[in-house]
Amino acid sequence: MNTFDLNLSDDLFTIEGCNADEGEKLLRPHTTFLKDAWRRLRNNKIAIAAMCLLILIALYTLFGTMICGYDPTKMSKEMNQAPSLKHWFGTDKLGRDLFARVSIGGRVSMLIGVVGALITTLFGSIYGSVSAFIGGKVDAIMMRFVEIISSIPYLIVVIMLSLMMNDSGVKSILLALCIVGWCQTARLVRGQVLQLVNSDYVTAARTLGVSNWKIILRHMIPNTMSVIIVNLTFRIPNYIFSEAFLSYVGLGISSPDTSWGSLASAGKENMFFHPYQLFFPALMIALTMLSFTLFGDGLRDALDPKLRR
Amino acid sequence: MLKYILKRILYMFFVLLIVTTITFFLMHFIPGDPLTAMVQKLPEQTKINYYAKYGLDKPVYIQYLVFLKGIFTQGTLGESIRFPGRNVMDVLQKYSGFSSEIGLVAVAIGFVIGVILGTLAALKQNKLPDRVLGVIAILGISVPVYILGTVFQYLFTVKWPLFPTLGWGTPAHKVLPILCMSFAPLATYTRYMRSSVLDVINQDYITMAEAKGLSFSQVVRHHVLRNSILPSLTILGPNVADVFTGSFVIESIFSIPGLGSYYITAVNDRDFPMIIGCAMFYTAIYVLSLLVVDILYVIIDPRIRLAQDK
Amino acid sequence: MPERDTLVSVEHLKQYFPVSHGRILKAVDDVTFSIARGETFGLVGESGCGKSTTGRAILGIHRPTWGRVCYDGKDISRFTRAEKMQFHKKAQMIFQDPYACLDPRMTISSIIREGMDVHFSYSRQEANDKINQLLAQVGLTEDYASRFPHELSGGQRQRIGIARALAVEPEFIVCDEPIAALDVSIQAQVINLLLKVQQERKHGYLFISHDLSMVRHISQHVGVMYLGSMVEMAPSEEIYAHPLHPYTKALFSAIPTPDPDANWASTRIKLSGEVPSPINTPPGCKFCQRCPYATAACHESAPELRDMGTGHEVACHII
Amino acid sequence: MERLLEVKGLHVSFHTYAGDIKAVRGITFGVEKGETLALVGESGCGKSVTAKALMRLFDRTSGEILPGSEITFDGTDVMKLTKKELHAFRGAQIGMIFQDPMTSLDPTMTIGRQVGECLVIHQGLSMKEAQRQAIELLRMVDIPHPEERVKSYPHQLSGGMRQRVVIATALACNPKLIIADEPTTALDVTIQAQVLDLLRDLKQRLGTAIILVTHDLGIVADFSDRIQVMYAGQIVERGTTHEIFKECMHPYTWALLRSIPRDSQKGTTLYSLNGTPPDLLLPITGCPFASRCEYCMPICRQQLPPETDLSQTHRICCWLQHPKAPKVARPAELGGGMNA
Repeated sequence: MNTFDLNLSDDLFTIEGCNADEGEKLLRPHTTFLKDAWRRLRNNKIAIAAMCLLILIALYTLFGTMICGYDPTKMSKEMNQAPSLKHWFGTDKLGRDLFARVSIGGRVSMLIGVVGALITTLFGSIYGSVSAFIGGKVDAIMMRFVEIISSIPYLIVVIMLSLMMNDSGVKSILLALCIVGWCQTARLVRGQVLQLVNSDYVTAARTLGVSNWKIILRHMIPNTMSVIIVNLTFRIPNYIFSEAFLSYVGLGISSPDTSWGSLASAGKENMFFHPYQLFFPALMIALTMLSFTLFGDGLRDALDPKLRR
Repeated sequence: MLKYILKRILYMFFVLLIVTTITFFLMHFIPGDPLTAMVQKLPEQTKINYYAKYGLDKPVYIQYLVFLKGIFTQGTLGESIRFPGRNVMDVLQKYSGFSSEIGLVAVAIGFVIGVILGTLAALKQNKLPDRVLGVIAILGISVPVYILGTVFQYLFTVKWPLFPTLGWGTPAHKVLPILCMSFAPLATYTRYMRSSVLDVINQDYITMAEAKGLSFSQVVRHHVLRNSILPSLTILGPNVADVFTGSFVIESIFSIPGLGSYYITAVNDRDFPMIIGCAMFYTAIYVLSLLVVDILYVIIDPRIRLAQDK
Repeated sequence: MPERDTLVSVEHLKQYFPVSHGRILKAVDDVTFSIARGETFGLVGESGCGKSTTGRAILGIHRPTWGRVCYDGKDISRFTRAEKMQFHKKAQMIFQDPYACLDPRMTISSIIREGMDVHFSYSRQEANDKINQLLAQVGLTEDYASRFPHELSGGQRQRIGIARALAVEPEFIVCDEPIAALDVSIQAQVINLLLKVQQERKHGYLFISHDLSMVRHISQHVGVMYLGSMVEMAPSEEIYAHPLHPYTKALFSAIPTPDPDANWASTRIKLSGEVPSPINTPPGCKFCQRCPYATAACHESAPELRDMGTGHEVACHII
Repeated sequence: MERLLEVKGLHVSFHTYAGDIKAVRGITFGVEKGETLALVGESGCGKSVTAKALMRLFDRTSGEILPGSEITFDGTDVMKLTKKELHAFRGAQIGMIFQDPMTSLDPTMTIGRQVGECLVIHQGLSMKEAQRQAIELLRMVDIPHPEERVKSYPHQLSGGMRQRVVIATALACNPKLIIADEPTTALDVTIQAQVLDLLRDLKQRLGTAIILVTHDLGIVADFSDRIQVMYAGQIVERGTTHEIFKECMHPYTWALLRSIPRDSQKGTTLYSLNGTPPDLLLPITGCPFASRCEYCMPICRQQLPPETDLSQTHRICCWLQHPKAPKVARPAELGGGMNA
């Protein structure tokens, strides 16, 4: 069925051939890796909302006292007042303004969360990459050690350690949390580094004669960075939770410092009569953990090279 | 298979020993000791006799040897200093039953429901149920268990008196505490199960099963569930520890005579034998659950089972 | 073969890997061969025969369990630091998987520069010119320099891998299955590029592949490996014209010929059974269970490589 | 011969956030009973998508068979099957073999149960009875001592063995058509030859039609009766095996055949088709191969060439067949000769 349209003009049929690089022209727009990840993070609405919430909470903890003008430690006669225009979050049993107290409490909790996560992630990453990079017996021993430590219930040890410090200041709580918290990160980073050590582009760098240090700086760190950052965002809420738990059990921050956990535990006593004393610190803890988890999810999807189209 | 289990049990005792050693030595570095809280006023001489009675005056490692001898010979963990005459082992036996009951039931409920909800969320990906379950899961992780406890207590015992506020005994007492404690594991498993089901469902053998003519529910039952449950099993062990730490607080909120509240009071009173006893109990439960998870893993995944026999 | 100017010589190379329960995986089991300067040596065999492990042992990526590798007559494991640096400049490698051989987080130009910065001290401008020249040589335009690997196709990435190796002006390149992961038309592009570059720079190749027709096209000398041992070695025309070892015959007859009239199925030598596991291999010739001509001798002692005259070596008792 | 499968105007596109990837752009073909049809083309040409579309395996993926596509198999209209009918159809009427034997078997299930599963669902056998039949199936695909193999797990078998198990699974319910999606690409040369022999032998014995999807022209040469060459989602040339190998007229088919090294070309530069296949995200005007074709004419870039017949079975989509187009000789190494 040669159904050709015969009245096509002749010049349409002069062979031109094709130039080689026309086929080679790059079709996709040029994006660097970070720009690509940021673009994907940006159009993930939930992650951006979580990030804004986080920034809001951070601002609140830093400037909360200035906004409401109350001194968090100044006692006053207006004890146990419900939230009102005067005291937005109400007052506690000593008449101190709760809005200010939750704000400075937030500072402590966020500090412990962020610093704790940073220290353990840093130490865990170094431990994991060293163990993977050396390999062989050393790697087996280091991993055996991690296995034993991580088979001890995490909070039992934290309770023991915080008892040992006994002055239950921010520093001692942090130390207690960090001594045990790095095992999970170490295992994660070790797996990632092991994959890299055997990858082709690291072997290629070795055959090119690139020194070990340069390989670590140029290849290892950038490629494990995304795993470390995502893990970091999931560790922070974990620490805030642990600190709050310790304070709730009476081992955490003791006065004059305060944290969301100790505020919540103070609010627990007369929870039936003044529920707001417990509600606001609990709300802050939940919101912070919520936003960190959501932001962590968004970050993981954005940085995951597999999802890149 | 048996050889593998024996090896794991030996490993379990090894870990238990290490924990008790660490706890024991940690205890003795804590400034202050049980007597300061209690006996400021007593004359000097009674203090010395008191120390001698509990062997606290001897150097630490000797106390440790005495302690070990106590465990292996008479199977006692020494006497509680805070409440003289009360043997740690009796306390453990009597009260650990309650703690482990609500703890393990909470984990079981959390795991089973979490697996089901996670699979549902994955199969209805990005549709309404997936979104709703996603929110519940996030809330489950974010809201700390003790806050949940107080809120539930307020709602379901004071506002709508469905359950008794405090105490223990009737099954009705158990509902609220178990509900609170199972909410966090439920959330964790929903998220884990959802991501592992999403991985498994894109595998070639699932497309192969569909090409064989299996209906979607058959594909899920025969192939998806078994393969996607494996990763969730691995976090069952550590999750048990998290749930039990939650029980400390829940027991104090609902005043359940479990080991948790005992443990907290012992810690505050620096009651060494009691603290060590409780710590050992919780570590035993935790390491036992790790063992159970390993055995389940070997049963479900033939690759590991056969690797052991070879 | 003294008359050939040997560049790389592998002597009794053994590469054993411990496997669980104390058993040993004999990936490479007593392999000896040599590659002349500027020559392409084809190494063929099915998966699991140890050809990739041999290639990596030559570059010193693994430390051999036994035997040695000599480059320019000197044992590479006894190189001094300076000699090691020189070796890293002279001997390079091209990889099989185009999606894993380039660092996803580095731009194309920094990938190519990495080798140059180690061995040469070019100024920024000199380096950029060199990079553009290399890109042109592998058939890519200059605007690829600022791109990332994930923006390129498989064939383009493989060409960047080649440019990276050429950047340090090597004498010898190990190509580990460079075309296995590519489409037919793209394979031809990469092979033509390798041939063109070889004519220009006169460097040698160890071309590892299971694609027998492509190996025939590119190599002057071919070695056939089975389960870690070299079973036959000869100049390329000689071995393809009349293979001697039963396994080589079966292997060559299994190549599907793209010609419907050749009724390939009937003339093929049908091999029964499967490749046995390389873990604690039985004594004697490794091919004896599947060899149609196996005799008692084959089951007892492993045959040595014997020269049949015209440089055609075979490891078989019955030939 | 009696027509088994009829496909008319098949369009399949994948909805991604970056837009719609039009993987298959309107193809029409048919398969006779007991015939072997080969779909040949490079990666991304839509041959696997076509194979999966025949069984509507896109429910869970982002793929969609656009309305207007017609697939009729042995009288039943596949597009109109309800979910339940579709499940009864798959596996019983059409069996499928996948590319990578390492991942197409469930790692936690014994071989016997996986092979027998099909029998349990379609023929209502008890699992015990199905396992017994599975042993016969495994023997049919030359697996040594099948009685033990039935109880073993996939990770205990080699690649070749596993592919035989996959073939046994596909043949379990004695389907009329087997779709083999690159069945031997992941296998070594000698194992590949064994598996092809097995498929050829089963084809004769059971009389099942086979659709072989592959990129390797060598395999297709003496295995298939008819060949269809695909490029960018369309069939550019189709004909009997002899016509495609000896009398092909489409420049892309020439390029594929010339890329295979022949003994005579030792050491010379191989013919290589430069450029990369078009991005299926973007709409394609004119002939998709225009950007890489040596004989490209202005008309090729403007309009899609209609399909013309070179013989009863040999058809081609190329403007070179237009009476006004210059006569182009087939490349020397393919045996020269002018177009009809």
